Amino acid sequence: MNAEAEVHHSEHIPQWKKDEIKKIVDGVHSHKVVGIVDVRGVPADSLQKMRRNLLGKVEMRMVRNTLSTIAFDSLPEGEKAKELAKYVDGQMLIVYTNDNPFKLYKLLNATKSKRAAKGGDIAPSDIVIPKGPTSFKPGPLVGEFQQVGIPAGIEGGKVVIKDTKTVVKQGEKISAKLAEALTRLEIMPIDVGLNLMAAVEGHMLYKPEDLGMDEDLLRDMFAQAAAHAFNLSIEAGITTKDTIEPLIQKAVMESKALAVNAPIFEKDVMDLIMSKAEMEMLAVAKMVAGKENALDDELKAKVQ
Amino acid sequence: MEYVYAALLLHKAGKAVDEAGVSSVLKAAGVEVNEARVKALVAALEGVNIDEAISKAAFAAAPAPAAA
Amino acid sequence: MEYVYAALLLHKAGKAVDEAGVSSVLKAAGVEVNEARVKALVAALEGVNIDEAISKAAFAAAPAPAAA
Amino acid sequence: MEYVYAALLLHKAGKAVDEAGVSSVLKAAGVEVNEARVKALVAALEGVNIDEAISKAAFAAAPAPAAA
Amino acid sequence: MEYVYAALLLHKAGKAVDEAGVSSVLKAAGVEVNEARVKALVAALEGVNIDEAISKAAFAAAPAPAAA
Amino acid sequence: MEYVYAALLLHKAGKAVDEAGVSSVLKAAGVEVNEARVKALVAALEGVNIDEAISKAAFAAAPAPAAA
Amino acid sequence: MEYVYAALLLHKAGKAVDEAGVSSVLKAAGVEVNEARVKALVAALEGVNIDEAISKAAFAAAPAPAAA
Repeated sequence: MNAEAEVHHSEHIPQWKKDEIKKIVDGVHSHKVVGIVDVRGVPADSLQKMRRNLLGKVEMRMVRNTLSTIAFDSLPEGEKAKELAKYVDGQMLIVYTNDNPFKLYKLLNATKSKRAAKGGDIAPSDIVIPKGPTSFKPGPLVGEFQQVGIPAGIEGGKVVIKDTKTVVKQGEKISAKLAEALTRLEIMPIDVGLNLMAAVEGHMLYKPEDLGMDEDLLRDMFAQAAAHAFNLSIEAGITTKDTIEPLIQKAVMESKALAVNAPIFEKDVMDLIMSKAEMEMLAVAKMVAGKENALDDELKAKVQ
Repeated sequence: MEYVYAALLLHKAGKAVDEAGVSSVLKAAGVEVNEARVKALVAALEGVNIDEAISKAAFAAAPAPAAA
Repeated sequence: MEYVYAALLLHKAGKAVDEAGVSSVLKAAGVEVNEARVKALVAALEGVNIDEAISKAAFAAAPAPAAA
Repeated sequence: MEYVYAALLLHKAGKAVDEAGVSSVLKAAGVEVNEARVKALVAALEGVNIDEAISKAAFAAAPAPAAA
Repeated sequence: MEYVYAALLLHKAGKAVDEAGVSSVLKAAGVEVNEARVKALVAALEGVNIDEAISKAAFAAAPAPAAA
Repeated sequence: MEYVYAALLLHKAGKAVDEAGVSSVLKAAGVEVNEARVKALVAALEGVNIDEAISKAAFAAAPAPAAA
Repeated sequence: MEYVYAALLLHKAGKAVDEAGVSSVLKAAGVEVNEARVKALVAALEGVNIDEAISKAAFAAAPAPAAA
């Protein structure tokens, strides 16, 4: 309705644009989640493929930025998706889904791949050239590498990188010459894919940094939590089906340790006690093995 | 870590580890629930096999056969 | 183990690990609470430094032979 | 841990590890017996082959990386 | 091992490991008490730091590969 | 451990490891002998193949497993 | 190895490891004493930190099956 109001104030907007705007507003209202995706650098055919792959899970709509902005702006005050207008920029599209924003982020992330850099690309992270050999034969390449700051040299008839070096920092522009060198080195620094810039679900706006949960880290945390519970159970003697056997084993080990270390002469541990004594004796014998006549021949043979 | 404990509790109890469950367990423990974190946890669990994760480390402390 | 997770959750949340707390956390998880188990848990944890206990290797008696 | 030792002691002595037995051993040691813990112990031992568990202790020396 | 179990039970319960204590624990477990063994046990533990002793590698070392 | 060394000494010297022998070796070392421990030692060694037990210590020379 | 056993016996008993001590312990065990060896051993042990030597090696290795 607000869209209509907006449209009403903009008499010069042709009907097809009004329809587009209404579609966006309807899309926002008919899905749990709406997001803005940056598709810069994604070739049209790849985009088509991604759209097909996401069919049924994520709906992707390519809309003119101006119309997107008008549509988001037209949303009523207090509607969180209104804020998405701020993220409309560059080559973008709108995505809708009924999954949650985390799932959306994961799905979109899965579309990403790496490509070679072109002059003018912005480094998405520090680009580091690792030290080591290359497959190139000596030639003008060495000079070209050096020109863009790559510490190249020649060793054993091959071009080598003499030191690990960061050639571009995150956020810096990659020059055409450097891009060429990186391509030769088969370094593909540029992310291609659907970059979620922001997503709104209900009253919450999520940015990518809110959405990226590291699954490995989560696995570690679960392992840690389980270890905590286990350790606490054993320390506090909490007897459950899960812990009773380890508790028995702990008790038995403690008993044996006490019997051996005290020592307490119990049949179960006599062999351990005797071998412990023997080991101690051998250890001491070893200390004096080099001294003239300190040990008999049998013992000397054992410790040398 | 509270969120992970809550998830493990639900999991061990044979319940679904969903937003409602995690939130209500946390609330019962007096934790002020951060909805985004709950959502993030539940979403991330789609790709995590909890039993596998805990079997890796948790009971490594125990004698292997006993823990089995 | 649910009971232990409930205790850990309360502890991490800075709450007392008492019968009422453990019970309400378990209930929130949909667990049918066994009062005797709750009592046993709380009793076992009495006087235990939980932070210390959770980080202790469960089988201290085990290896470290070289260090011995 | 005293509860576990009481159970082991009874078992070694060839007695049944039941609530009455555990309680009386603990009492003899001057321990104020917590009934819930005794119950939990006996319940946890149901179906457990204690001799087998004991024999596994020999190999229980594996270090606890997770706990570390 | 009953005697050692009895000693550790007392120790874990925070009680002194003396002849009277060990004897009464053993009796409560239905063990026919051998006084000389009780005396030997108590004598062996004199001056021993039990907590330290039990946390030391018990088995003159579980062989690494077997434990793996 | 002095009791164990006394036993090992007697054994190596080809003497019987009995109460009289252990006591007199200990006395010669100036040790105040505890009869109960001597009895316990001799009793515990009954049926134990000492040569076999100490031959296991041969591995001691190699500190490899300890480092593991 | 009787000589080293005797030395360790004295050391563990908290006595000085000197010629008189080693000789009398050996004699009590029925060993015919070689005085030169006693002298050599006592001299060799001078400056050796026996406790350190023992603690390094004590748990270096152990019989897997024995522990079972």
